[in-house]
Amino acid sequence: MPILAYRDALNQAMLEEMERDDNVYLMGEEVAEYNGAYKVSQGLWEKFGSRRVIDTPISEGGFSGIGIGSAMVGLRPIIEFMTFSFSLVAIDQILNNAANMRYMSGGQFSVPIVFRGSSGMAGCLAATHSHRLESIYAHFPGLTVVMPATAADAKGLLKSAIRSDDPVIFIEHENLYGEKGEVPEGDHLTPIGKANVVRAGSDVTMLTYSRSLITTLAAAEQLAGEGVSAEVIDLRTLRPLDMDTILASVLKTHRCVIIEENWPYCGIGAGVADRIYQQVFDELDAPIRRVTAKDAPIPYNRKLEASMLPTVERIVAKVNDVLYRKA
Amino acid sequence: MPILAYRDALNQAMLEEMERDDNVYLMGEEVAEYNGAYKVSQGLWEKFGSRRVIDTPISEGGFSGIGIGSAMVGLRPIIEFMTFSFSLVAIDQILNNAANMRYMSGGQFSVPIVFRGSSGMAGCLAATHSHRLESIYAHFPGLTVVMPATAADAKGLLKSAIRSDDPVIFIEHENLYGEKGEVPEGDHLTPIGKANVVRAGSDVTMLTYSRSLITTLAAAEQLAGEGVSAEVIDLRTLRPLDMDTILASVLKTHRCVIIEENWPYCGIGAGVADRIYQQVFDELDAPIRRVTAKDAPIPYNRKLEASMLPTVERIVAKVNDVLYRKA
Amino acid sequence: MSQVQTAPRTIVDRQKAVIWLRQMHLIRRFEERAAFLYQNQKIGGFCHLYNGQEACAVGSIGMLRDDDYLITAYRDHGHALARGMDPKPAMAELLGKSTGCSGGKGGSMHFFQAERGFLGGHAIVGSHIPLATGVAFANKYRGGDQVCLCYFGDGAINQGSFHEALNMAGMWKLPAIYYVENNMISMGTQLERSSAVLDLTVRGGEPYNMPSARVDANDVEQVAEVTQRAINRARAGEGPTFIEAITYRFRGHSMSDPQKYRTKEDMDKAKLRDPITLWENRLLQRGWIDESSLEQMREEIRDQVEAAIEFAENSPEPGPEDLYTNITVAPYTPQESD
Amino acid sequence: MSQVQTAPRTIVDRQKAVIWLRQMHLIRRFEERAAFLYQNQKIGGFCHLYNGQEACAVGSIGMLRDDDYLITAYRDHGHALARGMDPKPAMAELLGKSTGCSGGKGGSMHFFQAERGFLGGHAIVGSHIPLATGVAFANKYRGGDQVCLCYFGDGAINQGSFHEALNMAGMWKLPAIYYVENNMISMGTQLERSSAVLDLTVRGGEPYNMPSARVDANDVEQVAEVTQRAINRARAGEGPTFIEAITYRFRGHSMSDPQKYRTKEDMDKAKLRDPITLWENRLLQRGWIDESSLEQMREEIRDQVEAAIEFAENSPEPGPEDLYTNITVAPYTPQESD
Ligand SMILES: Cc1ncc(C[n+]2csc(CCOP(=O)(O)OP(=O)(O)O)c2C)c(N)n1
Ligand SMILES: Cc1ncc(C[n+]2csc(CCOP(=O)(O)OP(=O)(O)O)c2C)c(N)n1
Ligand SMILES: [Mg+2]
Ligand SMILES: [Mg+2]
Repeated sequence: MPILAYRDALNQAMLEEMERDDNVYLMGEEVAEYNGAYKVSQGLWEKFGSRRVIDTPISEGGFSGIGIGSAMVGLRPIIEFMTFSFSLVAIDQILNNAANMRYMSGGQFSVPIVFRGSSGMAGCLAATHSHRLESIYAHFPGLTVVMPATAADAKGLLKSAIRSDDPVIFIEHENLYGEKGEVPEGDHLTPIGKANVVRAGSDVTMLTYSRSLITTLAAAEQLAGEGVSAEVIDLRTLRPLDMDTILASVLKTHRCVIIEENWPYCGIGAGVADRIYQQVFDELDAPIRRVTAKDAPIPYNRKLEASMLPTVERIVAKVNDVLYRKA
Repeated sequence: MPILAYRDALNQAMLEEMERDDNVYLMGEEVAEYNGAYKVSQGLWEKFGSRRVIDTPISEGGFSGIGIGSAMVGLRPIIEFMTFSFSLVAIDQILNNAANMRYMSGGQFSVPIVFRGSSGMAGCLAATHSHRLESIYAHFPGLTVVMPATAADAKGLLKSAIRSDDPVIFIEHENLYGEKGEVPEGDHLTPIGKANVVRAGSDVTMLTYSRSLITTLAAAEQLAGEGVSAEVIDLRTLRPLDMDTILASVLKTHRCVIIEENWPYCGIGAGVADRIYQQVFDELDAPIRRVTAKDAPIPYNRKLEASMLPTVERIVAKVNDVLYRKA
Repeated sequence: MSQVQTAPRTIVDRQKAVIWLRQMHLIRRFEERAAFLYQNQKIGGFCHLYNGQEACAVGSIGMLRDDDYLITAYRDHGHALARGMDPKPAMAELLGKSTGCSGGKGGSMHFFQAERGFLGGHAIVGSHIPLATGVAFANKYRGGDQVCLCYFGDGAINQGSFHEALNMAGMWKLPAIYYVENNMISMGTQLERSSAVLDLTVRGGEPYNMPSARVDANDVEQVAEVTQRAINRARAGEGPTFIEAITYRFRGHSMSDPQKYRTKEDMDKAKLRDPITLWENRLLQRGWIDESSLEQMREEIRDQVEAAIEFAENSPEPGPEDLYTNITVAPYTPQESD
Repeated sequence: MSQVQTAPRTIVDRQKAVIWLRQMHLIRRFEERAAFLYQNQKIGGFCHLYNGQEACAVGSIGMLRDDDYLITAYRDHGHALARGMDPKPAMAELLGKSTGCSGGKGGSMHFFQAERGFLGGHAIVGSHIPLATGVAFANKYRGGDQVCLCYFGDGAINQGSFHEALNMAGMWKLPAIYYVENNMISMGTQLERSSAVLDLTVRGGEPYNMPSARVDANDVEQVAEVTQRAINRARAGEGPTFIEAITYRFRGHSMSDPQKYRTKEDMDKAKLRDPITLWENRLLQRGWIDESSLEQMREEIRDQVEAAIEFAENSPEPGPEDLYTNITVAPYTPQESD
């Protein structure tokens, strides 16, 4: 199988879907002539031209709405946010117009649109440029929220998102763009709403997504060396959540740790933990522990920023905790 | 003690604080000459004039930013959103400029501002006009999130919010504006960050806030008739959460139900439950149950809307559940 | 800004002229009855009447082709009916019935009718202006010559979305027509307290490199004429137009507005230029209609509206299971645990 | 739009003129060294250089009083230094040190200096334009005559926040000066691909009922002159002014920009009008400076910047406990459970 960077896998997904369906177009800041701020759209403008790969002014609210309007009449836009931090100026369009449209119109108008872009703490970008908004979007019925962690899923999930008839929030991670992995050629479609058991194990369930998968796998590896068998699940889709896969694992291990870069309070991990407790509280031998970003705005200083993030050490400590195990 | 409507208690709080401090001003749509869309600012324009009670164009992002800028140089604005649903077009200002400013400036600029207004499902307002955004705002460090349920707290918390040196998200409920209660005169300050044990009990802890307090108390009353002693806690401040009061109650009852109008996934109840589990998992004799809005956009039809809301029946069912009790 | 001051020419034939009068009467009557039902609490939420502004919708939508699009704000009954929506599903929507034009889920502020290219009433001020721009974008993308008409109030000009959308429309020459229905007030705020300038074509035209026009929207024919010019431009690929329609609303902002901000005298004066009366008189003068056919028209409309009410009253409410339908196209799983 | 085309009069005296030259050189040198440190990974994140635009900040801020305010976007080093920020805390901020002007928490895009009324660099495009308007609002509210200078790029005009804020400023006659530093590009997008009109005063002045001016911002004196007029207006209570400053950035958008969107020839041509050289030559012509004092100035600045680097390098990083400081004024409780 070809080895591709996450960035190139995304690019391939867009390229293939745009070749397949003339209704698919890409719009955003610097996506065309500049080939994308992070080069995710490299070559697409050259190939498809200005009709289908469209540079916009810095008007996220405006062009998100343009995307939604065009989707109401049958186009299938991919709207790139240079980073999802900038989606905050467009969030009314996403939450009211994309998420509610089908419901409010009694099913007459659907909004097949993908909002995609990078996100997260990517190295000294400070408070305004490091937002992780997945729990915000996942809160709202009407939206689908997808966060690929690997190059293969980047391609497979983006293709599925573009083919989805519903609005999809597709959140990439700036620090994953360069990560490489095997990516199936051609019509590789990763299903939306399905988590992935990345590493099987029997002692503890580790739930994670996006960049944290890498750190979680490293922690699982270290734990394996210490005789702990950790099952690592990449959630991939945050709304709707794949409760079947999650519960099957928790029923096996009876212990769970959730690892994410999201803030703790009302974050994804809180939402996921609640749903696990609701269903299998009696099966849990320990509270569900979480490794999250620290509850502070994101600082510029590199060391402080690093201290916000999940680390192998923090993850292992929580696993030890749920196993009532001394390190 | 005088009996006042929640609306008038809010009015009194603003009146008193504006009399006390010339830096306090009120700005928003229809707050002045119209006396407020919901009459919360009744009489203030007549009393304080156009310098201090300011009607704006329909530019929530713009006037939120104006408020924040003025607060950076020492004014103490109260910014009214006609409803918090409309704060979505201003949310970048709130999350980036209000919440992050002190941090990003290394403590040089603080933002003493109150964003206030009604919220929630208020009767056939449908999907765009019924947002409940408390869990969204509570997710972000830097903000304080307050939601009064009673007239006394409406006054006491709003006065505290106005005196706070930090940005406060002060969320009222349209259906509470007419609710009456005893309201202390003069300098009545309800502390931010303190929950209120509204009804003491020993069998189960019921956590709630805003309008749901009324339904929860009715459920507690019914349960009392059935021999169940429920402790009802009004959270009042959602960020920072009063964990001391919450944990003291849960350690007594060992059972907990959370009642809210928020959507379930990554909502306030999920955030609160997670924090309880983190601290006292072993003390819980049952999973924490939740009564929330249903996970759907808000429908116009009155009956469908009513079916979204916590009811005595839904609450009692959950209490029975945590008590392993047959109704 | 090119002001339309020429004496109105007859840009419609007799048949269409009468249809327009009928539409205006239908809108007026429909809403008078809706107001009554609102007062009797059969209709809930916010309900914004179009009373007084009928000529805007009728004269402009009257120039559209069947395959064109339109979109508006929450004051949307008039646009829906002018586009030919049957008053039955319209009334049923107000009553929250499953036979409503939005299945009872949208209500007064959120009417939709896909089959007529009616892209909805939208209740967040200004938020639909980018949507209109997107529809125009799609028209151009596909190489068609359909246009998209977009209505909004003078208050909506103050939302950033207006500005962002018009800039892109102007730059990309999209086939959109932006129609500010300037009734000189947003809720209780007079125009001079919401806008730095009073001539709105200064804000909507030149800055976005699009021609603009100002029209007396009590005159349905003037509305039609200026709209036709804009449509021609749009179809020819010459880009968008900004139209300021000067109008007046005869009722409060919404049903719950006591209107303390204006006097009965102002209102009475405005009503002297009621667009329906003006049009009626003109048609009488032209001999295109007479008193008896007028009486008959009014009667038919009364019956039509009563039939709509009856239909709405007798229609079923959505069932509890409808709470979860039409959220997504894909099968929907609520993210809850009950 | 009143274009300033008159031959620049000397609106500054010799002393101030030399200070301005020194400031421009300081900004240039500071950033050249910062670029070097960035390449050596001592500086992280996004770093946007002001190289080529120095006369905008220096000529305009040079006309402010000590008690006035200013605010800008992420390309903020020049404004901070022109306002008199010591290069030491500026450089320390770039290195993320606790002695930095934002305690190491803000970084290049988020410089602040409260004591000089420098309300920050702001990294969400357009988001600080309402803040500036609020500061002007506060000045008026208090009855003072301070003004607030607000800088942003040509790309920022396309954010709704610009439009909303200017409308209120124009309507309420707030003492703000809106300064678009039009370097004809936003990141890689040329002005003609982001704006429906190329004369930005058409978008920023008349629609909001404020006078506007366009100025060649390679000429520090012209900048000063037009700014002075705007300041006078604002202090007199006559309201805001919109200034379009035509400028050019000599470096990429940020440090990571390969600038494929323009040619070396364009750049070389632009550099012929380097604002520092222009000013230097004018001062030489006027006999206000000579080659030897110029050489001395450059040397002093080199030393000053090296001292700043040394200070920054030797300064401590914030400690782990600083993660939770300065989040709120009230004692802060993290909402987590570790
Ligand atoms: C973003 C937003 N802010 C506020 C409101 C509340 N609101 C609804 S209509 C309205 C006035 C709108 O006036 P205008 O645009 O002139 O339209 P008109 O009502 O006159 O038709 C306001 C303030 C809203 N729906 N959305
Ligand atoms: C809302 C938002 N969208 C996008 C960005 C990313 N971004 C940062 S600067 C920039 C270009 C701004 O250009 P301009 O306003 O002309 O200023 P200049 O960089 O030329 O000084 C972009 C797109 C951002 N920071 N904020
Ligand atoms: Mg109006
Ligand atoms: Mg620029």
